[in-house]
Amino acid sequence: MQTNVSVTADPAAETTMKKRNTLTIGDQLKSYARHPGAGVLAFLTLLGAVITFALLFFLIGYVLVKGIPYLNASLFSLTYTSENVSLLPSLINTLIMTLVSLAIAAPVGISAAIFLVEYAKKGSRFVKLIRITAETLSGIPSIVYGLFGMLFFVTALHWGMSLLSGALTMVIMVLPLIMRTAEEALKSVPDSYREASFGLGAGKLRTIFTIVLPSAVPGILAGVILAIGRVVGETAALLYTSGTVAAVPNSLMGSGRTLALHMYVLSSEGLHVNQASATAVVILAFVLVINGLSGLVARKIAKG
Amino acid sequence: MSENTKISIDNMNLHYGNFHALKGINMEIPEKEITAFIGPSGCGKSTLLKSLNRMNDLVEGCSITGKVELDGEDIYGDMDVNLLRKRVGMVFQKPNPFPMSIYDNIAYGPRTHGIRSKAKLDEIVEKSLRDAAIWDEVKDRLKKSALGMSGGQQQRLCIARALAVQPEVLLMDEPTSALDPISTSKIEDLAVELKKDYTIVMVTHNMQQATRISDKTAFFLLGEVVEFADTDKLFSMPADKRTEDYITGRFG
Amino acid sequence: MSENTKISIDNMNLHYGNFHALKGINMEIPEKEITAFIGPSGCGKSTLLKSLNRMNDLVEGCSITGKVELDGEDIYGDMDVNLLRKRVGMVFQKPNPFPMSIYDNIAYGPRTHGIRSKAKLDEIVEKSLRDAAIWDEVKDRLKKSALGMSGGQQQRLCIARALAVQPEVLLMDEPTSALDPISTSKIEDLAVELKKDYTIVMVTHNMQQATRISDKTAFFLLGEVVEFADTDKLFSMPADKRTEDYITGRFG
Amino acid sequence: APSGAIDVISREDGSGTRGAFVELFGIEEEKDGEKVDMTTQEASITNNTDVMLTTVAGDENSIGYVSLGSLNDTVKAVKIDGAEATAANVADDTYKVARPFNIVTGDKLSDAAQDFINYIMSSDGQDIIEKEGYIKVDEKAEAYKAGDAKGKVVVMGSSSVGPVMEKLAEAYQKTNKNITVEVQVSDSTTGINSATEGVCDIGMASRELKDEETKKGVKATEIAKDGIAVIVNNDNDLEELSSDQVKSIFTGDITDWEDVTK
Amino acid sequence: MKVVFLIAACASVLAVFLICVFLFANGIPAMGKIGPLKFLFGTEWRPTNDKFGILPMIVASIYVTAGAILIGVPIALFTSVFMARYCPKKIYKPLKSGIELMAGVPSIVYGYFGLVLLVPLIRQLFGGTGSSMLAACILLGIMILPTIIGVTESAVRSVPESYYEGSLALGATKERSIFFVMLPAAKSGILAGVVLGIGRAIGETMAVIMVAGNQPRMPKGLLQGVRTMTANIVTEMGYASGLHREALIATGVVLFVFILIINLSLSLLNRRAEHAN
Ligand SMILES: Nc1ncnc2c1ncn2[C@@H]1O[C@H](COP(=O)(O)OP(=O)(O)OP(=O)(O)O)[C@@H](O)[C@H]1O
Ligand SMILES: Nc1ncnc2c1ncn2[C@@H]1O[C@H](COP(=O)(O)OP(=O)(O)OP(=O)(O)O)[C@@H](O)[C@H]1O
Ligand SMILES: [Mg+2]
Ligand SMILES: [Mg+2]
Ligand SMILES: O=P([O-])([O-])[O-]
Repeated sequence: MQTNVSVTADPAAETTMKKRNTLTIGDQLKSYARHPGAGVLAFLTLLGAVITFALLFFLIGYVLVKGIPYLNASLFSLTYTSENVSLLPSLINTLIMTLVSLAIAAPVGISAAIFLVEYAKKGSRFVKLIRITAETLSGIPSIVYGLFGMLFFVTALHWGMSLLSGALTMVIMVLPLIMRTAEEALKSVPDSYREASFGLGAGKLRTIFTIVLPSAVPGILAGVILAIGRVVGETAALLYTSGTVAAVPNSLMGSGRTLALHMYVLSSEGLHVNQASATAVVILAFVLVINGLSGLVARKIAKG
Repeated sequence: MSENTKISIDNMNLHYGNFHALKGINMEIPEKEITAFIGPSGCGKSTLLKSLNRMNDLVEGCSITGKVELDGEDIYGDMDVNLLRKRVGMVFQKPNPFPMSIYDNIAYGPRTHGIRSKAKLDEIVEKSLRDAAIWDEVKDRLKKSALGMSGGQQQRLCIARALAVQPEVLLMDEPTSALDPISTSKIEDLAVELKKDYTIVMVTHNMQQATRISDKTAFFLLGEVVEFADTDKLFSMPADKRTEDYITGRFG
Repeated sequence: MSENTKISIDNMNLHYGNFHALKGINMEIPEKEITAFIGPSGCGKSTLLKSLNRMNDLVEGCSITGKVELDGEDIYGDMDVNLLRKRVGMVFQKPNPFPMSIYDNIAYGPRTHGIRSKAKLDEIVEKSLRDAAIWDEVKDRLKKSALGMSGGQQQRLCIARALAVQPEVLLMDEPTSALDPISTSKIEDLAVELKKDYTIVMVTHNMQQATRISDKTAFFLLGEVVEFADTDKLFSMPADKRTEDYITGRFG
Repeated sequence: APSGAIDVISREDGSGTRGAFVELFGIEEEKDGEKVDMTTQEASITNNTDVMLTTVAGDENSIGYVSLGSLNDTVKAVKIDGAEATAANVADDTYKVARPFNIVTGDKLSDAAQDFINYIMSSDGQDIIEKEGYIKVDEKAEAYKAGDAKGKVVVMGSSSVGPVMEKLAEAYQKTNKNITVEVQVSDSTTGINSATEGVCDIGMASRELKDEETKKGVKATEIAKDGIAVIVNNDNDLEELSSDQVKSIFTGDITDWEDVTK
Repeated sequence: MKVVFLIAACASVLAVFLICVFLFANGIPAMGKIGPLKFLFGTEWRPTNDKFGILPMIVASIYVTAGAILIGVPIALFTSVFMARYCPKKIYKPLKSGIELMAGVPSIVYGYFGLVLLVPLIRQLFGGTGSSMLAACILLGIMILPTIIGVTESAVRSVPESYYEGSLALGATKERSIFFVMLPAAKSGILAGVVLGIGRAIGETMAVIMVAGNQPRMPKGLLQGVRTMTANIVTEMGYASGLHREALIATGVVLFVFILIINLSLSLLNRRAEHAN
């Protein structure tokens, strides 16, 4: 059996030959028949996904069907009146609110996560304290944030109902979310990256900012997107802090309603329900755009 | 196909996307012997090894043509891939213990294949760890995480884990590259021991190792098998100039 | 301390929590020579190596007593640890390229130390890759991710990356354990070449490698340095019975 | 007539709408000198007019109540003791179920705020209130005469009062360009507290002030009345209920539609 | 720089501290006035008659959250496994942004969705008003999906591929490799996701009050209405004054303590799991 193998492969034969290593659906099913446990798990996985996306589909469908017929130009008038119930000022306020609260919460949250993962001694009391408080924060209902924001920012600090009061309330609300996801993302960066960087004489900061953070961007971004979602969708906490004035204020110290609040106010007395439905469509579109943009930004950062 | 062929590879080609990584491979791997793959880095040793238990199925854009047969059965045909992998076990280049206890690492395979009895599992775990020459070092911390071990210890654990499912064929991708000479020679002894019952295919960058333990050796270059012959013959009278250049270190 | 000592280790002890991993180490590592660490798995070779550029600082529960001096300066004293690590570079046992392009991997070190000029970086990248014997394989895909390379390629990339900051001392932890003989001998040649300017400390499980290239060799056992001597002497006339047993393979 | 269990929908405790409703239908009892709200514990509770409307519009067996200003044709308002729920009937007292809309002010009122209040109480303001479906409090008010105040007026509070306040503010700002009015909508209590603490100039409340609130130095002024309509599903062919029937339904004494129609 | 990170990390502690001070200062006196036992274990909530027992709301919150977790966690877990390991590349992006979109839908939209589609469905299938504990559980189960999926998926993704390969090479099926090697390895991330989900479920208000019926009496069954603690606060805060208002803030205190307890016990659990390794 001394086979000195001839090596030349006939290119023609090669191209006509079938690729062998793809699993067809039939193969897959056969395999599940042999391993019923695996089949059940695969089925459940698929079922879970189907349920989730069917729900998503219904939800979006519901919003669109209810809202699209009432989308019209007057909803986008420059200023709000009780006749046109324009959502444009609220749209702009939402943008401001999202930007301001994330501009504060994201750096603070990510920095906190960096501290927990890169600096703090694993399992120290302090880390536990921070983690527990963060988790506690994430469980506090938004109405309580609202009451707190009203008593602290609005009344005690005399900022009045204002975008700033609202934004800071939102910061406290989304901080734990960003912290927790950023922490997970940082933890999942392999230590060998850190070792390699330290081994080259890079300092801790440089290692964190050039190696660890870029690798963690997708995870961090997931947290930021969740946070955006909460800010955009929040009503209860903003009702008492940013107020419901339907105009874009001159400064952060002025009051203004976000889209979700706009929708809430329009619908609560049952007077402008259709416009409220149309607003829901705009909120969805807004969230889509913001998510898309943050995806772009993340790709930029990850690239370099 | 000769009588004692365990795996036969017939005009096999493998592409990673457009990159032609294996070119027209023909090879008959004999049963209950040790076959070594040698060759410079990037020549496709690991790739061919992985094709023998279909681990390349996981690589996106990897496409294979030609035939690979195990005991005459086409492994890219009707065969259940999980059963194939039970029959054709594998040890990787980088040690990859699971993040579980040492015990659970070893017991994972047997449990997968339906063994539930505690006594039976205990027995398998001890035997596999002994065979992999690591029992004495870990017997007192079987319940500790496997991740706290040194590189060499981790790799021997992975070998033990592979042995625990009692495969027919054992594929090893530079299994001793992270080991010191003592563990290495233990593993080498073990391999020689195991070939009484098992067919072993081993990638190695260590020609001494190949000479020491393998029965047949295949020399790879740029995705081709340049020469496949009895180890003695290949190292003493290589038929191909390139093989000669390589084994005498006159290469590259 | 003799005249040409680069690193001097004085009664150094290291604990991982309660585990006494290094016991009373004394050693003078000569400048511009290659020092090899050999010994069975788990004996503390990697641990001592890492103490030389304070990589053990990262391990929680790791505590060190005694003194380590670089050019007579206590490295656990006032010295800036980043500067220390620039001066004492390191290549790890498992290849660990960054998840970036090949180019950026190499340029990372120089950039860290303040080199911004594109031309200069290009030059360093090419030189480092050439020195690590991998330039030809990657020159056409410098902008591709380093993670798509084979194990051996990745390790050579890591060596190139370490060379790019032009350290005074180069610590290598089994740097060739994932390499084929050709790359290995290139790296060995390179090491011999480099020792003209650099001090090299290398962990190896390969005694042949130690004999081939190192000037001095330290033999470790269970956290102790059993014998530290000129390589020729250690392998031909070991002073300690245990060393003899180990190098003749009569061990374990 | 519908059959089956009656689904009672009510507003939250302390709500102005509920307060008026409970009082006017006698769904409260005197116990130990205190009035106790006897609304059945089985009633679904909502704090949102639109949820009330949507629920009643969707559930054939339901009954609820909303402000007259929010009534629309997705639901049906039933006659009470023969009187239809219209603004006119509330104004001339034939339909008795109504509650006040109040504004709340502290003792230091800015000129601008005073001017805006003057407008609300003028015939111009009262006409707007009537046009929006609420009931005037002052039939014989005089026309508004602009003052010379300048500045910003912040109005804050009840979401029930909010819509009509918004109309008032818009009309007012057209006649008096020197003053901007900012309307913040949340709820009555927030309106009252904000006025007390000086966070806003004028608070809005759709309920009477509690004693403990007036003690802190704010006073309420009624600017309008709001009728409350008892509503059922459009498929419910019931047209009329007596106030006793409404009371029995909301106290839980009657739980089935069969018992209503006989 | 370490100091900067440290200060950032302290921000959350500071926030919790401030919220504590505010909550306790407003809520504790009310509990004193009502009587702590009467407040916590009273089964009657009739603010107009000075009866402030919140036991029904406590029980309801526990039921509803448990129900939501029971419904939401399995679906979310399977979905995240799907997203991380099964989803064809081509449809991954749209599905992913779909889930992100789901997280961005405001609660009131979910509320209306529940009110208009879910409540009538339950009414038709099971009778009753439809506004019920079941409706609340399902709706919350849906609302926590994106939160849990987001965190769990990235946890599953961060498990090294070598674990997966190692398992496959032993002849384990894809499913066994994922569910018995990768998921356990991702445990801490998954748990984090579930905790976030619980937080979201127990703290959600605007949607729940639209579908839960909000009767302030002891829960009577899946198809009967319930009032959660959050719903209690939100529904009545608008008109409450005096002791009533303080009692609502005290409800917030109880909620807060609840969340503390949940977090503490989960981190205990986590620590035990880590020790076991
Ligand atoms: N997943 C992949 N996608 C694309 N190319 C790959 C992939 N895996 C390997 N390759 C390429 O295929 C070739 C053969 O790789 P392989 O890992 O089989 O080499 P090897 O002989 O095992 O080398 P080494 O000794 O370094 O491990 C290399 O050029 C490598 O870059
Ligand atoms: N981070 C750590 N925590 C606790 N113990 C450790 C740690 N790292 C290594 N050890 C232990 O210290 C001892 C020495 O480990 P080290 O990695 O230095 O061995 P080595 O000689 O390099 O072995 P190998 O050849 O297998 O790499 C081993 O017993 C190992 O289990
Ligand atoms: Mg390989
Ligand atoms: Mg080592
Ligand atoms: O319900 P309100 O009138 O207080 O908003």
